[in-house]
Amino acid sequence: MTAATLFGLCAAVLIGVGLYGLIVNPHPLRKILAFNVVGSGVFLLFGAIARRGAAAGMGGDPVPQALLITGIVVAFSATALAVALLLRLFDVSGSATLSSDAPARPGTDTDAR
Amino acid sequence: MAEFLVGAAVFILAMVALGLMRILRGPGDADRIMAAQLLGTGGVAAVLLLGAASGEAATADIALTLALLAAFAAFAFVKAKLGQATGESRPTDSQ
Amino acid sequence: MIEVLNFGLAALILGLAVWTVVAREAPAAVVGFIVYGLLLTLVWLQLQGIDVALTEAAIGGGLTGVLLISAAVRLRSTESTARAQRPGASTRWLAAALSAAVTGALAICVLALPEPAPTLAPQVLANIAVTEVGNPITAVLLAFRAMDTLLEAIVLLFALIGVWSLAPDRAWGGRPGLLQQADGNGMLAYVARVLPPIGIVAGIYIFWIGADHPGGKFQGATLLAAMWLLVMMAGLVDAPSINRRWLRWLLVAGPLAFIAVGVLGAVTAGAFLSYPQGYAKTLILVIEFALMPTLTLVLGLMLLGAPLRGEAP
Amino acid sequence: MKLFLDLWTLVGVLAGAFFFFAGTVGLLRFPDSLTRLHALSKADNLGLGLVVLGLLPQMDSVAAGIKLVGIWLLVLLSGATAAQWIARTLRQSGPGP
Repeated sequence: MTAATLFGLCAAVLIGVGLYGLIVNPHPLRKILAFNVVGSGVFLLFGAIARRGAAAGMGGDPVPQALLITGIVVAFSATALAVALLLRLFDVSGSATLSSDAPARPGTDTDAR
Repeated sequence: MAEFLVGAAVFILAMVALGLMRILRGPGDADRIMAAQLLGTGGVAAVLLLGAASGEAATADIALTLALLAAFAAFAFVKAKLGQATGESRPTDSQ
Repeated sequence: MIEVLNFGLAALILGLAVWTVVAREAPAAVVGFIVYGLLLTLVWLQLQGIDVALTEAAIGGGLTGVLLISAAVRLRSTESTARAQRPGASTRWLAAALSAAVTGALAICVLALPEPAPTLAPQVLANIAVTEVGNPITAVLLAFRAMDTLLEAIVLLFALIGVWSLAPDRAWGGRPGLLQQADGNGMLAYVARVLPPIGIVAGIYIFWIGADHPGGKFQGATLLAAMWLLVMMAGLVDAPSINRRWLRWLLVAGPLAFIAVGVLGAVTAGAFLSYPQGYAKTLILVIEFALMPTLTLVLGLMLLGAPLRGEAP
Repeated sequence: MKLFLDLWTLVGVLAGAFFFFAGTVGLLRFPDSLTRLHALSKADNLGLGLVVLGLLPQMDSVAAGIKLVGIWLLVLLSGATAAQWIARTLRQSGPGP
């Protein structure tokens, strides 16, 4: 088995594992983590395809590799935004849950009142 | 020689991966961070060995990046932990 | 021996992904994820993507780890309530079945990929001479697909504005993050004095060699941002207030320069973001130099989070 | 000369690998967090140091060798600081089992 096929299959499993975690874990931070696992699986799949495109003396197709770099940086910025949202939710409500009937801690923030 | 260097990288990675049992067992977060730290160092060694085996000079830059950022997670963890222990409150909560 | 290495790496990252998903406590899961990012760097190396490996080492292992571990420690108290909301067995089985189906479909796609694989490498090789840069990845990022990179820089800026907009009203325009007391023990302050000079040189070096060798502005900017964060973590400098004019100008300088070069191309070479003959490398360098401080500031400020402290000292 | 340099690499890398082995055993087998921290620092300092020392003759240029040593020094610096910091949190919460 070539490295590209091996890591391509590995990426397929990573996407599945991440998807499962995204659905099953109720805590938002764990959902962010699971989403990142899905994301890295997608990147890895793309990377395996890039590796198969090795030609002209290059180890892989440079176009998908360049897009991967863009993708990794954008994924980081999305994660940072999600974490900031979550921390803000925690500051305002004292809890970090996505369910609407959870007990909230009232009046902890000047804006929330 | 290349075969030996790759073999050494595999051995070191296998060793530090065994150390990951500490992530499973804990008991504390500090022990888990230690396991990550060990794997970070092992990762730097593995990158250097693989780079020497393939003759690709640019791998040294990857090792350099890893080395510079290796301890950042540990710093952030301790900082957050100490901040919590000393009761450092977020200003939003204190007003 | 290479096969052993590849199979071992695949098994390890799969195990760590499962751990990240099933671990009981969030900090334990995050540590698993940090190690996972580190091992992905080695995977990229095995897939011959040295530039990608460098990005993963800087962002996947470094910055994301810092971001998530701080959040996990801070949110520790919320975990028990979340655990009580864990969905029932039927939902879990359904989720597992769905995930398995997705994995199966993707695996079939991987095994059915066309042979020979389609590739753009020969086209890149044929046209790289025009751009005068030696690293094909840089050529793709800043010449052949420059539009993507421009939009990426703007997305980063929007994400930062999104983070800032989460500030409470009275802290708007203030300093992001918590006040860091100066480190009483002195050890972190010591590292924060010794490491940044080396890290800054390394960051600029990786930025500079990006034209001809693996490296570039994203990886270099990440290192610079990390050094800035270290100095702030040690309490040696405070985060800047977000209403500072110099800060805002630097944040938009990169994308603005990029757009200006694009418009220049529209005037002189007939299409937005095309470079006039003979000036390709110069213009690529102009864009890279303008983007560098922007990226450094955006990455660093995004980690700090929303402004929490008012303007007053 | 080539044989001697390769032998040097062999010995250095093997010795380094041994310290990684020792660090792992310590991390897994030592009874409490502080002793485990001790085992960890051995891998940081000696394991990587010996691997770097062993790899030096395989480098093409002096600059590449200097970079290698620089990487080791960086890991030494940040590893030592991280270890000291982790020890601080441990001390605050009392040594665990």
